[in-house]
Amino acid sequence: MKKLINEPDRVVKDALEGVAAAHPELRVDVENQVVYRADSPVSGKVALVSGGGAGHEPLHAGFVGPGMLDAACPGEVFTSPVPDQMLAATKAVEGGAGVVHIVKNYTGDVMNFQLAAEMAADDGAKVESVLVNDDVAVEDSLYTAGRRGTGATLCIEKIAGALAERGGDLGSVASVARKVNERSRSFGIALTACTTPSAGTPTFDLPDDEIELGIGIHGEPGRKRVKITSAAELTKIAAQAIFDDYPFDKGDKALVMVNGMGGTPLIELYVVFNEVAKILAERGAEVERALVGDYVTSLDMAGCSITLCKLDQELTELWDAPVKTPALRWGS
Amino acid sequence: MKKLINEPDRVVKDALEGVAAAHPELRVDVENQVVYRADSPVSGKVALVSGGGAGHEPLHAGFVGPGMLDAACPGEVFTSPVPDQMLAATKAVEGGAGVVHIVKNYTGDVMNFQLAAEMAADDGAKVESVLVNDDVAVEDSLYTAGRRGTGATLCIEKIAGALAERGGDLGSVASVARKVNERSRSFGIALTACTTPSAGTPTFDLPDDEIELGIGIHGEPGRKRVKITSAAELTKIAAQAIFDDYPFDKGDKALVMVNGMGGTPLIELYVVFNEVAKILAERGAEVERALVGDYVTSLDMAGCSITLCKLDQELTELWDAPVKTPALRWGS
Amino acid sequence: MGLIAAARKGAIVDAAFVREWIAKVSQSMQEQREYLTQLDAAIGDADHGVNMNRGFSAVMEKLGGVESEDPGEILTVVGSTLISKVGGAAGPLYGSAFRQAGKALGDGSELDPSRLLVALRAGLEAMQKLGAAQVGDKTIVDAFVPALDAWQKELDAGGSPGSITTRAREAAEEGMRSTVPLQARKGRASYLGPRSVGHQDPGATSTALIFAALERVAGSS
Amino acid sequence: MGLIAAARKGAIVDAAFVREWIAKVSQSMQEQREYLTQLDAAIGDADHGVNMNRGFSAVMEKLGGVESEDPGEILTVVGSTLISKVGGAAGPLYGSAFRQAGKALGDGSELDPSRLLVALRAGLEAMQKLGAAQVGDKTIVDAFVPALDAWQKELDAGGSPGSITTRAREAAEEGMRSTVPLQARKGRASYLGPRSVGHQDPGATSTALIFAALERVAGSS
Ligand SMILES: Nc1ncnc2c1ncn2[C@@H]1O[C@H](COP(=O)(O)OP(=O)(O)O)[C@@H](O)[C@H]1O
Ligand SMILES: Nc1ncnc2c1ncn2[C@@H]1O[C@H](COP(=O)(O)OP(=O)(O)O)[C@@H](O)[C@H]1O
Ligand SMILES: [Mg+2]
Ligand SMILES: [Mg+2]
Ligand SMILES: [Mg+2]
Ligand SMILES: [Mg+2]
Repeated sequence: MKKLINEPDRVVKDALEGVAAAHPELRVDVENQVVYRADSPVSGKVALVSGGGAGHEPLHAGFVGPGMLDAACPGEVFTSPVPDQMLAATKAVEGGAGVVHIVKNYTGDVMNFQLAAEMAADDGAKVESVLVNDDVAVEDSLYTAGRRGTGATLCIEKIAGALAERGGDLGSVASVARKVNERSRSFGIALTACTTPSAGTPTFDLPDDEIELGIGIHGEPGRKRVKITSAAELTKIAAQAIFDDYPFDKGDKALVMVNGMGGTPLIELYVVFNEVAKILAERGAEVERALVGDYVTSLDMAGCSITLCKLDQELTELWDAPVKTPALRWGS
Repeated sequence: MKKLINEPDRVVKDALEGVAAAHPELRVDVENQVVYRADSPVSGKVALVSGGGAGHEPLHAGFVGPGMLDAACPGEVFTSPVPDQMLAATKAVEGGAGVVHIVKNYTGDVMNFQLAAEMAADDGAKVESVLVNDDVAVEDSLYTAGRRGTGATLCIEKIAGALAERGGDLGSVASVARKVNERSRSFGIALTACTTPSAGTPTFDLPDDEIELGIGIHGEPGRKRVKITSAAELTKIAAQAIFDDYPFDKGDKALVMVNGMGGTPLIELYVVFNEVAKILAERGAEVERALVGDYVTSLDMAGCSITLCKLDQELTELWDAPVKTPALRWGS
Repeated sequence: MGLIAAARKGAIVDAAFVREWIAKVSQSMQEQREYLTQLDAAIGDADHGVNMNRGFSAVMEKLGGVESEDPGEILTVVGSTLISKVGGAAGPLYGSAFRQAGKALGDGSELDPSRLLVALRAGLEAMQKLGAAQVGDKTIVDAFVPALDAWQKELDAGGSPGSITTRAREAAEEGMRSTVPLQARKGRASYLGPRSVGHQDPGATSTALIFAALERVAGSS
Repeated sequence: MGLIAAARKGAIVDAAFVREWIAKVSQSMQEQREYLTQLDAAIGDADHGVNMNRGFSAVMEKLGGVESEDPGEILTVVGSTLISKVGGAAGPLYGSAFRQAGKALGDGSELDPSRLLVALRAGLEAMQKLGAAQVGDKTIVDAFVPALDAWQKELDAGGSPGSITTRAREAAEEGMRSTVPLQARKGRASYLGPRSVGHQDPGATSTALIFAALERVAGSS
């Protein structure tokens, strides 16, 4: 394993110190692993708290700031944070209008956020939890833990964050978040596994000519292993998996996110974006907004995920609203 | 080789089509491989044109837009563009105030830009060429092609672009660009080689426990091969190489850029940033501005480069000025 | 003092016993860190060993500063420390189990195998309430449930504390092995669908280690 | 019609000859694409073969649409096409060389080895003016210069066009091999410093291929 780190057990804290040094507009509690926007709590504003295992950077800490999250709680690499973190964050950002927890649907995240929400409620905080589960690679059934939360997390944090910044109340912020989740679908492809600092070896073996379809963001293998083929073919497979569950047709306006898993160069992501745009055009749907880059990653995994969110006027306006975070910034 | 592409020979054009589909605020001439800001030529404004081999994305196309470049000319992967591209770009963006060519110091780039500048001059265009050569890993001497242009390119394009946007004339835009170059130094480290689509195999072999110090951005090996060590040690080596040539001491204000080469996850870049911040603090220098992420890349190479630019009030103001490009955006 | 010895003077489990048990668990989580992580790499995200080891190291540190002579209080501290330090799925699950077990013990410095069983049942219940897993879902539960059933059976048969914990450990290991052919329905492994078949569940494995540690304490004297 | 045949009726090099030469160069760049790229991978950026092949394929396409019977005009087209299509260092260097050589030939549909030599010298000069490389810098120049010197020598010795181009090719290959022990002072390879020693220069190698192609045309009839 070759990584730019000191000790595996220090990675998250060292990185958080780096975040603190690079971003004076954030307040970082390195010890408890919570990243706050410096001006929190913002009184009268609904606060957004998210969190999850580290290794998905810039998610979530890179999305803390005006117009998006009030606090992010990174756990150890690929390990959900502990309730103490979310409890501390919830108390610290509570501005009197309540707190929304944005929780990616993983057993660990769900349970740790649940315990935190219970404790916070005991302390009298108003908490609404929003579950993100956009990954169509997992069938949502009795036989799985349900769909995973992946790329849509960014869309939800951005759009709900915008509404909160505009003064939306707890109920409406939570419901616009759920609305984005309902209108978003993702599918991921891995060309390689990734290597966690503590494990030190790739999370799975993948022959030189094979790839994993339907991967998550924790280095877990996907649903199916196939021979590598062209970007056009792979994009067709991903898009079809999305359309089978949630079609985009004539007149539909899509927020298209082609997200790198961490080890894939940007030039390839644009090649994939081009294929997505062609496929949507064939169906008469439009690329209304676009995001191309590494946003919800899986350490050094090579590959990408495609997220399609069906926009309406409300969502488009909130997407376009100003945001000022380390990883997403416009309009300010 | 596993890549998200169609055919190796199509990568650049496919990606450019993706850029066109994702960024309506840009105008893309896919055939001639030139990316323009949609509103160019901006009359009365000094225009900035840069270019170089592809494979360094978001450099340069990702930096086209208000406050930065007017046009970018990507060549084939790791191959300098041809004079025809820069000539076409120069003519198309010329707004009556002259054009600045920002040229990274590589034999190919220099010669192709030179031929283009000569042809443009024959057609009566006022062209000023600015050479970027910030890489301290190369001794600038009779025995080399001179220092390479790497991370400082971004700083130069941002700061000179800001001055041009403010109405600076040809001479002052070119000279602020040269000033940034004189005050910037970079050093790169590779944990792995990269694989070009056309070659299909890594540009060099690197054992599992060794890294390359002083690499460029074209997959060429560095000056020295050593065993991998901690991020703290590696950062010391890189910083020392910079300080030996251009010290940062008490009171100096630095723009610190920790740049990923493409295959290294963001969490590691923040670990490295933390080490740079500590080293500067020890010397009494300050982190005045920070940039952490993949900006001047080398395809899927794992590793990073550190760029330090010594800011003064003029440069800081121009750095903070609004910029609106796909890869760098703030204040608008 | 081991359970056997305790048994002679009325099968008393005391604070020292619980501390010894947890110390042995912590030790074996450290020894099996890589193994558990490798199991998790196959069908999860390669961190279970790291998580368990981080958690129980924190527990040992914490217990060092706890004076209590009350076994129940000690187990409660173990549980809340796991909740606060482990994260992931295993943290809240094991954490709630130990905490609830501790609470169920109530106070009093001594207890016997039957009261300890009642406490562990309460812990299992808390875990299932939180995680909603049933036997056959390829989780911790697949080792935990049979272990307690075997415990009950040997207890009813009048077995010694030593034999009780041996049966429990055997049943836990059998339950652990029984997860190999199963398709996961809970946790990360469930994302793999049929591809989760053929791999042993990491959590069921760590549970077997916990009962093995208990047997070693009970066996010693 | 080959140079030998041409030689018989007064050593005439015509448009057909130049087209044949360039066609053979293009063919060998295609055949040696991987080889040149591998050489460039060792001390450069692994694209020289790709660049040269892309350039000469474009040249062949371009020449297909050029009627001219004027060898000089053809070489000029070759040069400007390379400049427009290759990029990198090799593009402007080879491009300027061929273009200048073409211009130096001036018009007229026929020429002999001595006039061709004068043209190639003009091309070499243009290349050195642009790239400022001297013999020993581990570049194209290390093969180009000795090739023309050998050409001159054999010409003075009254050698036949066939023997002239053979000597030139031999000298180019010798120059190519001579780059192996050199430390690069120009181009990308110079960044490696001492580490560039022990590798054959890709550009010197492609130059040797160009002279080899010339020999094959001159040798045929
Ligand atoms: N709902 C659940 N109920 C009981 N045990 C579970 C449940 N979900 C997961 N587990 C157990 O957790 C183990 C994984 O723990 P760990 O790797 O530490 O957490 P994570 O899966 O979050 O990385 C699995 O092997 C499984 O035994
Ligand atoms: N200044 C120069 N003069 C002559 N030849 C040069 C010079 N610089 C580089 N070269 C030649 O160019 C070759 C590399 O060409 P190529 O790989 O196509 O371009 P690039 O180096 O831009 O990738 C080198 O092997 C060398 O022979
Ligand atoms: Mg985990
Ligand atoms: Mg090149
Ligand atoms: Mg796990
Ligand atoms: Mg090259």
